[in-house]
Amino acid sequence: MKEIDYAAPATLTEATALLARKGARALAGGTDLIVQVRENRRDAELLVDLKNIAELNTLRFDAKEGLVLGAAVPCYRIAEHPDVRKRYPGLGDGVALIGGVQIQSRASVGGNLCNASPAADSIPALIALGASAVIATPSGTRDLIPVEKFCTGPGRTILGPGELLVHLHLPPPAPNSSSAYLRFIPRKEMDIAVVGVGVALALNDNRTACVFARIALGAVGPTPLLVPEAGAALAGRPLAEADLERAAELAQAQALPISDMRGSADYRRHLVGVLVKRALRIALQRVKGG
Amino acid sequence: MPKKIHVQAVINGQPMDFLCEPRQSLLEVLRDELRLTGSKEGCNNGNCGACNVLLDGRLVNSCLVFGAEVQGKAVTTIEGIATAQGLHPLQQKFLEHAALQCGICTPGFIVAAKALLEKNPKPSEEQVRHWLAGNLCRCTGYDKIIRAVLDAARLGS
Amino acid sequence: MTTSTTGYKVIGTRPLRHDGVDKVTGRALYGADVQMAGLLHGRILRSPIPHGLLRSLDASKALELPGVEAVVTCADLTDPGDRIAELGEGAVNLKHLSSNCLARGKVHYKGQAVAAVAAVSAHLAEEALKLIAVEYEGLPHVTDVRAAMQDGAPLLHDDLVTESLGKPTGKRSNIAKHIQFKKGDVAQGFQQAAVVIEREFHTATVHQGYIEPHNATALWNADGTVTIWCSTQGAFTVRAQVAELLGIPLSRIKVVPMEIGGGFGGKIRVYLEPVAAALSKKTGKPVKITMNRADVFEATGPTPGSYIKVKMGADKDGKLVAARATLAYEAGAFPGSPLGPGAMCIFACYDIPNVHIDGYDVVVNKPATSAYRAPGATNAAFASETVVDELCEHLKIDPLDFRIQNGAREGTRRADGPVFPRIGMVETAQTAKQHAHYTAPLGPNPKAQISNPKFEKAGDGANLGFEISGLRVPRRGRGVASGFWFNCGLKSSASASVNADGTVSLVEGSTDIGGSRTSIAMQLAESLGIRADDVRPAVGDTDTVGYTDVTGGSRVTFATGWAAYEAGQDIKRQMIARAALLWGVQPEAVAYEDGTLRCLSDDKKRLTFKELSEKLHATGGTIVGRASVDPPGVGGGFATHVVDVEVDPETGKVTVLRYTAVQDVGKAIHPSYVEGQMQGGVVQGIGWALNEEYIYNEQGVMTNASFLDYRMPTALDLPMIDTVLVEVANPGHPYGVRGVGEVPIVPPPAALANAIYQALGVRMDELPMSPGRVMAKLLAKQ
Amino acid sequence: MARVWIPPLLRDLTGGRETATVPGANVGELIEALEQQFPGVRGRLCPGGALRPGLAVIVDGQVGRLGLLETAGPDSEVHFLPAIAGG
Repeated sequence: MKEIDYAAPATLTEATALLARKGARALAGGTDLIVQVRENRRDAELLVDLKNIAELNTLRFDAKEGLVLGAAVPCYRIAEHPDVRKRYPGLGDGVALIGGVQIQSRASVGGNLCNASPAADSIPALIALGASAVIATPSGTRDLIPVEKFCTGPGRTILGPGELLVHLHLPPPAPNSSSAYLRFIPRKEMDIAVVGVGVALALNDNRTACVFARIALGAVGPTPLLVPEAGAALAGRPLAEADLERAAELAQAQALPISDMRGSADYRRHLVGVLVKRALRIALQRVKGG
Repeated sequence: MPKKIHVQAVINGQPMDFLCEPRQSLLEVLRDELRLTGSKEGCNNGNCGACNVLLDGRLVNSCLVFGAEVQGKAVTTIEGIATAQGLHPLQQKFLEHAALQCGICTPGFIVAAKALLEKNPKPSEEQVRHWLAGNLCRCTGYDKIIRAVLDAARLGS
Repeated sequence: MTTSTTGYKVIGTRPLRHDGVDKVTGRALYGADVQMAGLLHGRILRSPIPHGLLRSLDASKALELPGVEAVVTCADLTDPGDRIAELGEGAVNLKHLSSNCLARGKVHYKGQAVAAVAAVSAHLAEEALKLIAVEYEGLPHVTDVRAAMQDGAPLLHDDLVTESLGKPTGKRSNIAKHIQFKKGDVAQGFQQAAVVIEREFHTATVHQGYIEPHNATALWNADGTVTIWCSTQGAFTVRAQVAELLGIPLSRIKVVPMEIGGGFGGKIRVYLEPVAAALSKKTGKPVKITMNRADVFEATGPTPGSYIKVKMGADKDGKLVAARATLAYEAGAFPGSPLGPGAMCIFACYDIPNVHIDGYDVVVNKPATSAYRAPGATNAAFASETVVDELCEHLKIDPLDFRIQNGAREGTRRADGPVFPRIGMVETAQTAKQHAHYTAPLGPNPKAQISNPKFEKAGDGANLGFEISGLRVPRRGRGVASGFWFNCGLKSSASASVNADGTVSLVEGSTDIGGSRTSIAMQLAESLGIRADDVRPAVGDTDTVGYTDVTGGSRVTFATGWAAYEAGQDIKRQMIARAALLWGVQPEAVAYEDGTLRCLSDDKKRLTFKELSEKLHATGGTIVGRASVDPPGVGGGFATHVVDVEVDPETGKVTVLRYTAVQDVGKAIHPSYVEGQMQGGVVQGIGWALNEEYIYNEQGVMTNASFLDYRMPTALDLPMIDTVLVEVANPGHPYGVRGVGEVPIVPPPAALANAIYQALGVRMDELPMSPGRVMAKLLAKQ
Repeated sequence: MARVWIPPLLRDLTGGRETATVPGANVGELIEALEQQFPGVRGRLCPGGALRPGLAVIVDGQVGRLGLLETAGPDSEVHFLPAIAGG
């Protein structure tokens, strides 16, 4: 690895100032970044360790405010958080799937988002759940960006020099709603998603029809993709098998898979259909079961 | 020569000071600076678990932590598992069950299993397998490792 | 020689391994743990292209970097010329070996070593690599065995012509060698067949996947002697290879085998050792080189990808009448795939009157392949055992009955000619058939289980189960397959000295890759009638123990164990002489039984081994037993495996539910380590079967050179692996030992393919049977 | 007289003969005797005076350890096969 510098600021102000320097990169859990720098896949001159900043370590739920998820909160805290498991199970699904226990101790959802892998396991669920990214800028302002607009390409985000993801905000869940995230990997652990699917849906009061649904796909495009048509097709429907099939077909149509060592484009498109239906069934069960 | 930074940490219960370059991983610091070579490098990218240590009690891959990041923290390595009173039950059970062949992954497995039993003293086989999925062993097929951990858990009760 | 499987006191027990405490406490020293004053760190510059000429190399900028002490290239190794040397386990072309350590004018695969740097830190050495300017002239490449065999394929070597047992073909080709075996008359044989099945198979390149990357530390001392500390399966073969590559006498080199973190055949050829030595010569300081994981995948020897065509026929009674096979194995960049053993194993489980086998060793632009656990046999068995399963299906014969009927047994003539001695093939099939696993119901497909579907482990929803009707659920199948491996004998040495406290210090020459110190010590203990714990075993370096071949070929417990046994006999003779001296009788009047010496003429005169040990100094000094053996009597190993799988028919993902491995192990010295060999072999076979493969892009670059994307099985991917040890004693060994380490990797891919067929009705003909491939087959069928 | 199995790829020199019974107390002598009957065999089996690299001699089912010096009995069966190296 080439020579680098390391700083561990305690405040956001210091952090944004450091991050404005040339070659500066934010370091949270480091489980992606350290490997990328080591293998010359990302350049860095200065690593700004964000784990000492209190605001980035916040994790709290409030029935009115929703969920505030600090960018540096490690996965295990999120996956084990009772409000996440109960109210945002799709996020819990995705976060729990990021790496093994060792990675869970370090990796953060903020890092997972900023790494901007198309296959990131937390992002489709965040998108489906309508999450927004709260960004600190060097001038001290806060920007709010829907997560589906945060990634701009493989490994690229909208963050500019000196800008920093502070936390993610998830709105309070609607009544009769739930969510799910599934991914397909060849093994049972320790793999990158061949396809990931996050869904969130809400039913009407007597739970006979869908009020709204959001579906997002991972690993089938340059960024995680929101597929609005697939979700929209479920609105007003009873979510019978034929409805799920229709949503799956629409999602497949909007997927932009490529062939690589993790799977062919055809196989990925096939999996989108399978996983959309499975994820919807799980979310549906979660609404009905709880 | 590259710039070094001064880090204070508690290593296996012992307060220690060390100097490291910012680019040096905790694994490199342990092995090359502190001569604690029990933590092994198998992949250097977080996929094999051979370098597992406990960082403030949580299981991590020391190849994915910078030495600089452990300032003020406590690190437990394989060298800190046995005591003057003898082997840890996991170490004893690994021996009794022949849960190692070449032994290169063994330190990582023992550290990981220790973290498991501290969190969940009575894990099921499935829970042991899930917890240890981040540790690769190429010799044993895992069978005897899983049995050793389950047996150590029984012993712990 | 009398060989029995019973009546032992030490053999067959399960003592704790002697090196165990060091290995569970992190104290055991492996190659990368070597530290010494003034140590420099070496790193290797590797070719970014799969095929090309090395036009120029300029290291001047690298040498200017402060902290960089030396750069070496092939010019720093001796030019060995186009020579073939016998280096312990097999013949090696030195020109190829040298080019594989540091390329000589040409690169033949992406990742091939081109130059090396020594610097005061590993990071600095890495930085220096970027400052070495290399000019390549790229050439077209070929990475597939069949493409490489075609006329007009890019040729890897200007001087390579097909060798056909010395018959000159004169034609330049990537086909390095043609081999052939014939028995009977296949054309006539197939005419007697009621059912004939012919299929083609492809298998991907796979890696041994040991967790410890290669490493070597070398010190070229001022007196011209070289010491090398490394991770190797054979210290003596390292010494021989390094001597040839550096052009110095053997006696100037000492190789110290450190503890080794797995090898499985991949740590026999040298990669780093001569380079570290050359860097040490230039700098006058010790130099340590370690590979990273990508280097291990891209630049050490995996086992070949292959193309295999198999045709087998059986008559209406289910008797095999003829078999034909063509095997083409990828040697990688240089000739030398394990084609011979593959071709010799492909039909070895069966008694077939008419056989014709052709084999081709083919160079491609991939790393030079090396041995991997039963080299060549797993590819071959995947093909033949899948065809056997299809024959059984057509004949409506139980696949284990078919193996019992057709299995090779004592007196069966192999396709390659020799006749089998006492072997246990049929016994493994019979035992598998009687095993509870084989008759257990496969179980219904999982019922709709409305357990809490939260945070499901696999994360793909396959096993959640739903009440929704019409949903396809995972399907189950069971498969069986058998396998054969020759095992090896080769040379081993041991010496053992008796200590005054009644213990024995044993020095043996086999690097201990999986508990073999203990299984060797147990054989010495058995021969002396003392406890396993009273033998203190150590692995010697090349200066402290006699020549010993590699830890490979499942030979260590067999051959080095035999050396220990012989050393024990040597000690016994000397102990008897001492007792005779003490008692004033002739040695013939002293009996040695169960660790006690007894005077035949005076029953009151008895000395235990320990009591006599205390008297050695007073009766002429220490006793040292020694032995060097090159034993005949190698016993081949057979295995029959049964596996249950569940396949998600919507994704093609295969889950192994239950696995039982039955194996003829001769006599299990330490049953736990025999079981461990079987379980480990099975799981490597499962990985090979389901997900492991080298994936190349169009640029000839491996795209998955990491543990993340190479996808070896994790603990979560597997059930317990049940083992059944069938003990058909090897009549050729004092304790009936057969090698056990290799054959368990042979059956799994075929067993899994056969189980997948039962689950889904599709025949898999390509490895790995990864979810995408299974799904593609399934979709093609629908 | 030992019975030598002619490797299929050498049968161009033996007119298709699969085996030959030849005199000789060891493998070297057997090859010499073969050479008398089938000129060219020696050069193909042992170029340069030793067994071809990668080739093993099997006498009565056992891998020969002495190369051309491996003894063969009057009723021995001799094969020339690829050498086995394990993993």
